[in-house]
This record gives sequence, structure tokens and C-alpha cells, in this order.
Amino acid sequence: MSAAALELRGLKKSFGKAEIIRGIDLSIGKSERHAIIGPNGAGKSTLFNLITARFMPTAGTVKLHGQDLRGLQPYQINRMGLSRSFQITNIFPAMSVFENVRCALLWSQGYKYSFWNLVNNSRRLTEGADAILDQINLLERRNLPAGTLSYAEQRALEIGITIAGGADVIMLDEPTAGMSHSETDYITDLIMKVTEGKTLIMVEHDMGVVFGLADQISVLVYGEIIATGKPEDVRGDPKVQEAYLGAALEAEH
Amino acid sequence: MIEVTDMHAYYGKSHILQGVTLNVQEGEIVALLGRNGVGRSTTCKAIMGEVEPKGSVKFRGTEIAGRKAYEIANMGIGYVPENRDIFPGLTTRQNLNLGLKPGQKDGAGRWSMQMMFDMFENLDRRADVEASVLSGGEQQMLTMCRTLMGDPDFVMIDEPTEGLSPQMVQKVAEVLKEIAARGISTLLVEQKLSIAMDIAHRVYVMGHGQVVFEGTPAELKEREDVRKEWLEV
Amino acid sequence: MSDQLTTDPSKPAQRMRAGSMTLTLMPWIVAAIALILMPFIFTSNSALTIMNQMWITVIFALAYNMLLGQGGMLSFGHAVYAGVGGFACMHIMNMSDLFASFPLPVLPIFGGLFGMGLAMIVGAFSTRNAGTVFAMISLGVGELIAACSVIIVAFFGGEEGISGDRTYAMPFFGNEFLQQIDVYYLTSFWVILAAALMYLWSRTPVGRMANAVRDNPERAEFLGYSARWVRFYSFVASGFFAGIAGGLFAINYEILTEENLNTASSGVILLVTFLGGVGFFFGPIIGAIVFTLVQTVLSLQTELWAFYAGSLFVATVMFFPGGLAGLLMMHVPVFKLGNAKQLIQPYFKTLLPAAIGILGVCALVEMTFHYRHASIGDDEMTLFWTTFDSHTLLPWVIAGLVAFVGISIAKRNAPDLKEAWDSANTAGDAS
Amino acid sequence: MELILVNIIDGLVTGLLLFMLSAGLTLIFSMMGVLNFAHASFYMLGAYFAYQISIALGFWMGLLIAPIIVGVLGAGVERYGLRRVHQYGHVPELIFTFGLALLIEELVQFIWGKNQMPYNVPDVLNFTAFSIAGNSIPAFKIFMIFISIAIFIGLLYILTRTRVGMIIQAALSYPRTVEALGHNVPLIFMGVFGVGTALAGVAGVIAGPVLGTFPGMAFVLGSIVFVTIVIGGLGSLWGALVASLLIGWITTFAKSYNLAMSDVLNAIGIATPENLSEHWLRDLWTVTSPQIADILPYILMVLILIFRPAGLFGKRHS
Amino acid sequence: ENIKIAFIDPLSGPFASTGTNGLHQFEFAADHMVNEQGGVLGGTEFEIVAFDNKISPKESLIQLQVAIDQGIRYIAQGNSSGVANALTEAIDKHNRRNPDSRVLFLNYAAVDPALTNDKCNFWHFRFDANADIKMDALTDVMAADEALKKVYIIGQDYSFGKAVAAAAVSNLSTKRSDVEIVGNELHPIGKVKDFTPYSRKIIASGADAVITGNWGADMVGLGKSLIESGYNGPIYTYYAAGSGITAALGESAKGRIRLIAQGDINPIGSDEARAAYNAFEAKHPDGNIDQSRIFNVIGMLAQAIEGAGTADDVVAVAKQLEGMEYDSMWGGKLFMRPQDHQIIQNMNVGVHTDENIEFDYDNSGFGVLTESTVEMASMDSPTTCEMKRP
Ligand SMILES: Nc1ncnc2c1ncn2[C@@H]1O[C@H](COP(=O)(O)OP(=O)(O)OP(=O)(O)O)[C@@H](O)[C@H]1O
Ligand SMILES: Nc1ncnc2c1ncn2[C@@H]1O[C@H](COP(=O)(O)OP(=O)(O)OP(=O)(O)O)[C@@H](O)[C@H]1O
Ligand SMILES: CC(C)C[C@H](N)C(=O)O
Ligand SMILES: [Mg+2]
Ligand SMILES: [Mg+2]
Repeated sequence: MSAAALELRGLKKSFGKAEIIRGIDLSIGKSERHAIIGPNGAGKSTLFNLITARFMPTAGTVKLHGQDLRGLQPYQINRMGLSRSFQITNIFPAMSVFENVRCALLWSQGYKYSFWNLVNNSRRLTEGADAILDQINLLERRNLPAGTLSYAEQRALEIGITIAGGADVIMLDEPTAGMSHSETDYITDLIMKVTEGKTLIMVEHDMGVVFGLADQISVLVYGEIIATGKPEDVRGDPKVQEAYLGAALEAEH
Repeated sequence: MIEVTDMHAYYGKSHILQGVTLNVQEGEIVALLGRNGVGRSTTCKAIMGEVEPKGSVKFRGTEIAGRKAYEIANMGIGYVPENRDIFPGLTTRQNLNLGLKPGQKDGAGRWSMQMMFDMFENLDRRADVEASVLSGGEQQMLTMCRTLMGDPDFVMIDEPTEGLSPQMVQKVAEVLKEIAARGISTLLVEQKLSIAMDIAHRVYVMGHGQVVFEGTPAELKEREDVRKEWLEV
Repeated sequence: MSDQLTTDPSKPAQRMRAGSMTLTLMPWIVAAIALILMPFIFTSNSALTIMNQMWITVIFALAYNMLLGQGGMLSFGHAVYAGVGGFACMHIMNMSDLFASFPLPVLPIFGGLFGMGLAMIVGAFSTRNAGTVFAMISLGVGELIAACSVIIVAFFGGEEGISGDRTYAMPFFGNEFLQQIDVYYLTSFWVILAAALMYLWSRTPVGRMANAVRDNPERAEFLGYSARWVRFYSFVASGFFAGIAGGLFAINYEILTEENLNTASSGVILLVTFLGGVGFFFGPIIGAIVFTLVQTVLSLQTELWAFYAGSLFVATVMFFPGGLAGLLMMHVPVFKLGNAKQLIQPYFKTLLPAAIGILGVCALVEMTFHYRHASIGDDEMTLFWTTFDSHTLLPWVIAGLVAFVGISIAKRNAPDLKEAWDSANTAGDAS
Repeated sequence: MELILVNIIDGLVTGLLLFMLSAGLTLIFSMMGVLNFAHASFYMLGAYFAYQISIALGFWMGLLIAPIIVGVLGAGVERYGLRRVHQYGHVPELIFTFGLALLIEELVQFIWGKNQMPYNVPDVLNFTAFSIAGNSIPAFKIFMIFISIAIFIGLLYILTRTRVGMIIQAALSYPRTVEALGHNVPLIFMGVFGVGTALAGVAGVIAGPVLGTFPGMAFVLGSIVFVTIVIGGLGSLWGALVASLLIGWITTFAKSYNLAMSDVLNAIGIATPENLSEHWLRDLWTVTSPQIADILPYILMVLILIFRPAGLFGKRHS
Repeated sequence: ENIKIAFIDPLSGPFASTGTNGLHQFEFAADHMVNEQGGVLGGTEFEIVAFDNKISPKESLIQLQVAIDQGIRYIAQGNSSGVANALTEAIDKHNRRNPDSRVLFLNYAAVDPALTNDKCNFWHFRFDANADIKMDALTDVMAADEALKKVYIIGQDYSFGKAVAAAAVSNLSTKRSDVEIVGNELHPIGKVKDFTPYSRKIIASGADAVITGNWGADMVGLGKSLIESGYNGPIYTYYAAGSGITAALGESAKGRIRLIAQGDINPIGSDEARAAYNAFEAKHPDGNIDQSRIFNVIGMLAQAIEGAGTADDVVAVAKQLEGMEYDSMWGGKLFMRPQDHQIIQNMNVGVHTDENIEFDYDNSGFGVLTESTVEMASMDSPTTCEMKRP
């Protein structure tokens, strides 16, 4: 087994008395597309938050490329090449759509906290941001304040910001929620394209997307992973059928 | 029940709704379909008075266009917004409590807090935590329940299944049927065609800020052209 | 509570318009020429003094807006950075050997460095949070340092402050800055330089990220930037430019007192910045100019100047939440559409009577004030270059009539204006 | 020893007066998010109105009517001013109240002039309740204590027994949604603002005779009321009470005892430097407690914010 | 063309009351003493131009510049020695740098001794006794009180308050070394909300007398709270009269407040003064002449201008003022000491009472009754002034 991109060991998280994540061991290999599915409130977003240091784990370790993330801040983790999106849209509402994406490019292009460079002078920044906007079909809306986009457009922008930095581990929390079928298909393709050769970790309730994208699927129920494996295997797993997929799977396909 | 005629709405200068006409009858579930960004949510907001409507909106024969949102709500119209708007700082229970109309007692109407907890066991478990930490799906359930607490006679539900697990989607579909069964009319904005087609009595398809198709789900199924052009399926 | 008091960028008042600032040199050249020509138009010394005061306020307000408009940080104690910079310069002026070793125009840099130093110390703990926590820490630190001014007499000179003499610096090409006009050009040089630097700052990566952190600090963290450090850098930069303003103050007035530090001054700069408009880079410049005029020129005309100033603020926030700059920028689309001509007549028909009506109201206010408070027998008053007896009916009737007629005409024509405005904002129908 | 007792009583009076102001402010600030800089101006209006009414109808009618007028004015300000500004965000609201404070001060001077008003303690209460070692405690102060306690109990009842608090908190984040649930948010906002300012009015009526009724009385109070509610924790009535008392006592004691910094430093083992008058820290060595009494609350606030950003009784913060 | 005098003092803000009252007295004095008498130099009138400095040094300097630009050559100011210190320095610099537009500084109330000592300059004239002179006279009265054992000194924390405290300490130690100073402290100016804690401390110290230089709201607050808290000794003050203070203290302070000032109001110094005061009352029913020295400023300036034969050459006018002797209608002779431009005059100690009061303050029935007078107080007091004359 090659060194995992992300490795979770004995991860636990409680809020007060409620134990939400109850010991998760999971290792996600390099260039793997890994989907995490599970019922509402199972702890999927919490797991994302633990990995990206939005929350402190109660116990256990998270390793990114073999390096322990304990005590690091979100921005430090991001700099190590991990980027995430949010289930509840989290963009810069007052800035233009273009600036939203450009900000996402700054650190990865090495600008750091510099105050001796002018952003407008960098073709690489402008072209990079426009390329992303093109991919997420928002080029036309480039100069609008992001807060005035429709819901689905904001979701698209959320993904754009996440992938802009070119991180090699990308985590998407319900990327297609609120999108229509055609957009969902489009975004699925896009995700497929931009995560080529990268590690993708994704939470999604749309089984079409999950089975279309994922190499590996983990099923999270009540803070525990009850199954991990290839899509076919997971789909057939009776435990999973019972706990999560139920009749829905049939209806979907 | 509700009768919208030639309704227009603007955000600043952009003309979003360009003459929407639709109606929902007593006890009916009507689905409002369309691509992203065509103005379905705006239609709901305009009916609710959150966005200023131009044109006519009649509720049980009374003109409500131009009234304040709380007046409209107190006449018996409920709205479940798409972006959830959970009140942070308040617990799940308190959020539900705020759904009650001024002066309304819990359990006095068609729904009670206990029923909500029975229906969505997730909410029961998280009844007393601050609602802003609920999972995405839980927030979705909470918003719907919160509006129902006010015992509306007509509800507009904006994408209720978004972010819900397949099982929960089924659950919500059942709840929607239950809502109709209790004599409440529903305007459903839904992305998941399968559900809309399954439970709606009638559907409207929107495009370019107008209604471009009206009919039963069965009729829509037959109209390949409409689906191609306006729904991109 | 942490997020209550950042400027909420989704509200129109605070929106820093993206892309509204292009990197052209034109406005700067025009500004520089204007600055050079001003003394030829306003020749008196007092005009120079007032203009100096304006440019100093401009720098200070721009520095303040680096925090408020761009960074979303509301400070109630920003005067201390300018003040401490100024005090430091005052002490340098009084160290005759050191002071004689460099020319005067260099002095503000020291002010900047001291302002920056203090900002680094305070910023180390205050920028951890934005919102109410930041605002209240700034208030507390501001009060603390202002109070120190009367306690730490060695540095702040107590209630009397510290004074010095700018002419002891090394002559600058033979100039000893004896006259106001010399100081004017020094200040003008600095205002252009500082404004340009601050403008450029807003275009740098940290400057851009300041906006991002203002909008959504959490998301910025997930893009690799520490919200706290971004705030810290903005804060320190703002402290630097505030210190420059303080240094110029020291040169211009040759005295610094507690007043340069206290919360009233901090409050004023907030008002000034807001009046101009926090959403635009040049907003604070307008604010500083207008406010200085109100404070110095209007207060010469009427005792009730603070009343008018208060009304101005209230009216501005109520009707033009984008500040005066927002009001100006509203017209940009009209110009772009080439429809500006359509507005001239309706403006003329509405605003002129409105202005006259408001003057009528002011006259009534002044007359009431005079009637109530002037000493007995002192019935004469002068208003708008006319002297009359405030105890007779005629002037009241006239003023009342002017007010009434002016405002009713304005009211009657207002719908036309609105219509014209709407049509001017719609493309295509310019005939 | 006796002085300590006297100071405890004085501090209590100061603290409770502060509480009356901060109670209204915490109501407005925590519920509506409005940093009402004009709050102290409403306090001033309370004093002036009460003075004017007391000339005609006596002190007690002033106590009754002045706060009502102030409350109605406050509600009017919300209705015709703040409500409009509210949609633009909190900073414009703050500027609005800033401007308002300026206007009110000017208006007061316009009407009543610049001198202090002879607004005095009513005769029935103008006697010495008791004396401790030559220090008299006026009956009026005892009266102030009772009024503040009554207000505290009343507010606690309203806040804990009604849904108003919840509705407003919700409306702070999503006013539209709350309205869509059938609550008349504007009316509630107006009510809260009215009640909050009326409370400030009460404080003015009561403090006017003691602290003086003059145009600068609002400015003098300045930002200390904000300090109080921040130390106490926004939205916590108990916090406001505790913080007010704390500030009342701290400042009273600091002013009543001439504790010098050199004593403190000597006590912890740092020797006073030789030739102090030359020393660059000489001003620090000679600082005495009355000199810094008024900034102690600010120091306390900064420290609390650094270590406990939610304040003493504040509910939540990450 | 009128002779303009710029009045630069606070007309708005917390100290507006003192400033406005001063302005009224200036305006009245100019009209009454000069304009109605036919003006100076054969018909030129005085005109007072008011400038609001909001008691801020910075604003004062701007207003000074504006005044100079309007061609004004006489600057009157008095409220707060802090502002006076800034102004005198600015005027000195201005006159050095701009010999064509020199101005004179007529200081009518800022009494920090430094202004006529270390910081003295040729352009500054002080028409009020400085803090040292006043304290000298005040302590003479105190020293006569055999029962006096313990004294408490309290004042505002700025140059003037400090000067008062220093003078009190040095005077008491020479005149009555047996008197113990049980307290000597400064409080921030204009910022104390409630003086109760200070009063408690004063009472607890067992003081028989309190000395304070407080003015404005600080005086009212301190006085009221001392009396309310049960203090019953005398309070020796500089500025406890007029501007609402007398009314606020009222009955409770009767016979307790002693005040050092120049000029006789009760009993009035002369019939001329009585006529002037009555005329003033008729014009300002709510006002007081609580700074009678303002009339002296106008009178002496008029005399100096007549003497110089010009109002434009301020050096000539200043030379006339230097060493001028002037008969004040408020009683006594005034002498402008040439070494330091400090006026020398009779100093009165009066008491706050409602008996034998012809001219009350604030329409309260109470006023200040002169109890004792020191003639030409501190005529020979030393000065460190090294006057540089142009
Ligand atoms: N800060 C917190 N404090 C207390 N409970 C929390 C907190 N954050 C999350 N929870 C709870 O933890 C559970 C898991 O939440 P999480 O958001 O991880 O669910 P999820 O699997 O992402 O669900 P969904 O699919 O609905 O988004 C939920 O029941 C939620 O209420
Ligand atoms: N506050 C706003 N200001 C300006 N434009 C807005 C605003 N809100 C929405 N819009 C625009 O109005 C259009 C319709 O928005 P609406 O939210 O009604 O779409 P929708 O049909 O509900 O789509 P979605 O599936 O994305 O929710 C969109 O193009 C959007 O960009
Ligand atoms: C007007 C006066 C009370 C001023 C005071 N004597 C001072 O020197 O500051
Ligand atoms: Mg989730
Ligand atoms: Mg929508």
C-alpha cells in the first residue's frame, strides 16, 4: 500500500455528552476518489470539519501525506495542499464572483501576505481565475457581487473556490445539492476532470453522482463506518441497504 | 386558494419575474419546476411579500400583493425558504416554537411539536442543542417543521429534499402527502423531478421569469419538447 | 457576538465595489495639479491652514478606512495611533541635534513608524477577533492611552500637551518652513504619496485578502490565509498611515495634546470616513474635506454648526448609506449610458427649490435660536448678508414662505426626478 | 472601617445607576444589535423633561411622565429613523445614533440653554437617612436603590416569561424569515427600543438631581455604559447587574483611597528608584488610584475580552 | 473700520456655558464702555468677533489663523490655561514669522502662573491675577482662622489645578506651619461624574477646610457633593460663582463658600459700576457679571489705543499697556506690571450668601459678599520672566 493521502486513526468527537464521531479508522490512498455516504446527521460534515481543523478531535489522529495535523490551523492545513468546500454555502458575498476565485488563487500562487505585488498586474492570476470561472460556467457573471447569484450558482462558485488553488487533496461536501439534473451532470464531469490524478473526498446524497465518481465508498452511520469498499460491493451490502440506501436506490435508477 | 396573475418582480433593476400566472386549488400539491435561476424562489418570495410583487396575488379571493409579510403569514400562508435560515443562538425547540403564530398555543392547530419530533427522530435527538450546529439535513427538516408549526393553510416549500439522504427523501415525500391529506395546499419547488412527478397533482414549468407550461405530471411526461427546452432532461 | 460589528459587506453601505477602481494615473495627476493650484485660488493663510487640516484628515480617514471599509474592523480608538505618532514627532522636534540632522519633510515617517509600532503591540492581541470584541478592545485601549496622556506627563505633557518648533529642522533646499504656504506644499506632497500608497495597498494580495476576511474570515482560512494575520497586517499598515497623519499634524500645529488621542477624535474620524463613504477608496477623502469645511468654516458662521453637522450625518446615513461617494457613484451608470443630460433639468427643478427650502428652514432655526437666546434689546440679527429685526413678523413670514414654497416645489417635482432617474438608468432610450 | 461601609453604599448607588442605563442598553444592543450611542442622550432627556415637569407638577409626576415621553420619543426614533437605517447594517446604525446624540445635545442646548438646571431632590426625600462617622447618606440614594431593584425584577420577568427575546434574537439573523412566520418584527423592534430608552429616561430622572442636569451630562457618561454591558456579557441582564456593581465599587474604592503605585510596587518588592524625578518611568511610580479610577473599568474590559471574549456572563463564543 | 477683538473660547460642548457668559460680558463691555461713549480714536468702535474653539487647542490655533486673516489684531481668550499655553506660543511664533500681521493676546482668565513667568512673551497680557497671587490673598484669610488645623487641597489635573495646589502648599507652610495638609490631590478635568468618593475621603480625613480651584461643572459637583455628604467646614474657592454654580449651591452653601476674586460687586465698587451692572441685567436677565475683569480689558485696551494713537501698530499699543495704571469702575487701581505683563490689583475674598446682596447670581438671591480685601496684592512678587521686546 502506497502512503495514504489521508489517514484517520481512532478519530472521535463529542459535543458535550453527545458522541458524534465514535472512532473512525480510514485511509484514503493517493489519487483515489472516495465518497462518504450516510444518513443525515451521521457525522459526515463533522468528519470533514475534524480533518480540516474546523473542530478539534476529542481523540485520534489525522494524517495528511503522513504528517500529523494535530494542532494545526485550517490555513496551515490548506497550505499543505488540502482544500474543501462547505455544505452550507460559504463564499465572500460582497466581493465579485471573479474576486472570489482570485482570492482562492493567491496563496497557491505564492503571493502570501505580500504588499509589494499588485494583483491586477499578474496575468497568471487573472487568467487563472477566468479559467476557473469558465469551467464553472460563471464567466458571464464575473463582475456581479457573489451574494446576488442564485442558489445553484453560488453552489457552483463554492466548488470553483475550492478547486481553484489546485490542491492535491480536495474535499467536497454535497457539491451538487440544489442543482438541477443537467447541472449535476455537468458538475460531476467537471469534478471528474479537475480531480484527475488528485485525491477526492466527497460527501453526497445523490447516488448518481456517488456511483458515477467514486472509486471507493465509505458508509458512515451514527459516527461509525459500517462499510468501505468498491461501489459495487457497497451497493450490494445488505447492511448498507438497510441503514441508508433503502428503496431509494431503486427509485433513482 | 391562491391565484397569481401577471406577477412581476425586480431585484434592483433586473426584471426577474416577467408576468407569472399560476394558481393552487384547495388541497392540491402543485410543483413549480424549472432550471436553476429562472426565478422559482423569487416567485415564492414575491407571494410571501419578501420581494415586492407587481401584479395581483389573491389568497382566498383577497388581494394580498403589497401587504406585509407577517400579515400574509397570519392569513394562513407558510413559506419554507431554500437556504434554511436557521436561527442561530436558539435551540431546535426554540426554533420550532418561533413557528407558532403570535398567541397560538402548541398543539392548537393541525400540528404539534411532539408530532414533529415523532416524524423526524433526528430533531428529537437534537431538540435542545443550538440549532445552527445541526447537520445540513437536520436543518432542512427543521425549517419545514418550523413553518408547519404555524398551521398554515397554504405552504410554499422551496427544495425540501435538498441535502437529504435517499431515505429521508422518501420520508419527506410522505410528509408532503400527509400535508395534503390534512387539507393543506402546497406549492412545491423541487429539483428532483422524480419526486415532483410522483406526488404533485399539477405542475408548472418556469422559464425566463414566466410560466411556460402548465399541466398534470402525466402531460408533462408526454411533452418531450418542454422537458428538453425548459428542463434540460 | 463576535460578528456583530464588522461592516456587513452585503449591505449597500459597505460594499467595496469590485472593479470600480482601475489603475489609471489620470485621477492622481489631476489631484496633484489641483493641490498645486489651490493656494493660487485660496490665498489667505487661514485657507491654507484649513486645507492643511483637510489633507491631514484625508490621510487619517483613508488610514481609518483601511480598517473599516476594507477590513471590516470598527475601531473606536484609532486616534491614538495618529496621536502617538504625532507626539513622537513632537519629541523629535525637541531633540535639537537629531532634528537638525534631517529635513522636515522626512519627519512624518517617524510618526508613521511610531504609529505602526503601537499598532503592532495592540494588534498582537486585538486582531484575534473582529466584530464587537475588536471594537470594544479598541475602545478600551483608546481610553487607556488617552487617559495616560494626563498621567504619563513625561511623554504626553499632561493637559497642556507638548509643543515644539518645526523651523529647527535642517533647511530643505534652503526652506525653513516659516510660512503656512511651505507647510501646505509639504502636506500636499504627503497626502498624494500616502493616498497613492494606500491605494496600491488595497490592490496587493494582503489588501485583497483584507476584503475577503471582512466578508468571511472562516472561508479565508480555508484558502490558506490566517484571518488574524491578515487583520494584523491591515491594522499595522493603518497604524502606520495614521502615524503619518499625526506627524503632519505635529508639523502643522507644532503642538499635540490629549485631544489628539481622546475618544472624541476617534469618533470624529469614524464619522468623517462614513460620511464620505466606506465603500469607495476616495470616499474618506470627500468626507474629510466636507467635514473639515463644516467644522471650521460653518462654525464661523453659526453657533448651531454642530446641530447642522448632526443633521448632516443623520440625513446621510438615512438617505445615502453609501456616503457622499456612494451618492456620486450612483451617477456613473448614467454617464456610461450617456444619459447624464436627461438629468440636468429634473435636478435643477427639484434640487434647487429643495436647497432653497432647506435654507429657509435653517433661517427659521437660526431666528428661533436668536429669538430665544439673544440678549434683550439685541433684536438685530444678520443672516445671509441681510440684517433684520428678529422680533418683527416680516422676516418670519419670509423665511417661512421660502421654506414652504421651496420644499413644496421640490416635493411636487420629485416624482419627475425619479422618473427621469429611472429612464436615465435604462439603456437604449437616449434619443 | 466606617469609610468602607460608606463606600460600599456609595458604590452600590453608583453601580445601580449604571445598571439602569445598561439594562436598557443591553436590551437594545443585545436584542437589536444596535450600538446605541444616543442611549445616554435619552438619559439626559429624561432628566430635562423631569425637571420641566417637576416645575409644574412636582417631582413624582416627573418620575412618572418623563420616562414615558422619552420612551415614546425612542419608539419614534426607531420607527422613523433606525428602521430605515437598519437594512444597511450595524455600522450605519451606529453612525445614526452618533448623529442623533449630537442632535439631542444641540437640541437640549437650544431649548434649555447651556447652564446647569436647578433640578433638585424633592423635599420629601431631601434629608439625611443616616450618618456613618460624620458621612451622611442622603435618603434619595436609598430611594435610588429601591427603584433600580424594582426595574431589575420587572425586566427579568419580561425577558424570561415572554417570547419577545427569542423573536428578536431570531430576527437579528433572518428578519425576513421571522416575518414570514407571522411575527410583526418592526413593531417588536420599536417596542424594545421604546422600552430601552424609557429605562434610560428613568435613570435620567433619578440621576439628574444628584449628578447635575446639564448639556454635557450625556457625554460625561460616554462609553462607560458600553463597557458595562460588554464586561457583563451581551444580552445577560444578570451580567449587566454584576458588571455595574463591580464597576461601581471598583471606581468608588479606587477614588476613596489614595493608593499609590509606588506603594504597590514596593509591597511586591520592587524598590523605588533613586532620584525618581529623573527616572523615565517616574510618572508610573507616582500614579495614584484616584487618578486611574475611571480607566480601571476599561482595563478590566480589555482583559476580559482578551481572555473571555463573551464577557462574564455571556452565553456563547467560540 | 471697527477695531475687532477675536474672542476665542468654547461656545459649544461641555464648557460652553462659561464661554458664552464671558462672550456676553465682552460684547456688553465693548458697547457700554466704548461704542456708546463715542468710540476710540475719534469714533472707531470696538467689535467682538466670536470664535468657537470647543476648548480644543487645535481648534484655537485654526481660529487664531482665521482671525488674523480677517485682519483682527487682538485676541481675547481665558478658558483653560491649556488653551492659553498653546495660544501664547503660537502667537509668539506667528509674530516672529510674520512681522506684518502681529497680534496681541489679551488673556482675561487663564491664570497659570507660567504664562507670566517661564512662558511669558511680549504679546501676552494677563488681566486676571494669577493663581499664586490669588492663593496668597486667600491664605491670608485662612491664616487668620485660629481654629484651622487641617486642610484638604483638591483640584483639576492640569496646569492651573497644579499651580493652585503648589501655591496653597507653599503659602500655608510659610503662613501657618502648624496647619496640617491632610490631602492634596488632582482629579481629571471635566470627567468626574460623581464627587461623592472624594467627599467621603475629605470628610474621613477630618479636614476643617477645603481649598479648590475647580471651575465649571467640576465646581458644582464638588461643592454639592461635599455639602450633601455632611461636610460642614468652609470651602475656599477661585470660581464658585455664576454660570449656574451659585444657583446650584443655593442655601446649603450659605456662609460656607469663600471666593477669591477681583472687583467689588457686593457692595458695588462705584455708581458707574452699578449703572453698568443694571444695564447688563436689563440686557441679559439670566446673565451675571461674574468676570468683571472683562470690563477692565476693554477699558485698558481703549486707553492704550488712544495713547498709541493707532490700533494697527500692536507694538505701540503693547508699549502703552506695559506699565499702564488704570482706575477700574469696580473699585481700586490696576497696574500692568511691565516685567511680566501681569496685572496687579486689589484682591477680594467674598462669601456666598443671600444677605446684603445687591447683585445676585443666577437670579438665585445668592451672591458673593466681599469680606476682606488685599490691596494691590503681590505687587512685588518675583517673576522669572525674561521679556524679549521687539
Ligand atoms: N458543534 C456541535 N455541537 C453539538 N452537536 C453538533 C455540533 N456539530 C454537529 N453536531 C451534531 O452532530 C451530528 C452530525 O452532524 P453532521 O453535520 O456531521 O452530519 P452530516 O452527516 O453531515 O449530515 P447531513 O447529511 O445532514 O449534512 C448532528 O446530529 C449534529 O446535530
Ligand atoms: N438579492 C438578489 N439581487 C440580485 N439578483 C438576485 C438576487 N437574488 C436572486 N437574484 C437573481 O434572480 C434570479 C432568480 O433567482 P431565484 O433564486 O428565484 O432562482 P431559482 O429559480 O430559485 O433558482 P435556484 O435553483 O438556483 O434556487 C437569479 O438569476 C439570481 O441571480
Ligand atoms: C476661566 C477660568 C476658570 C480658567 C482657569 N482659571 C484656567 O486658568 O484654566
Ligand atoms: Mg453534512
Ligand atoms: Mg431557488
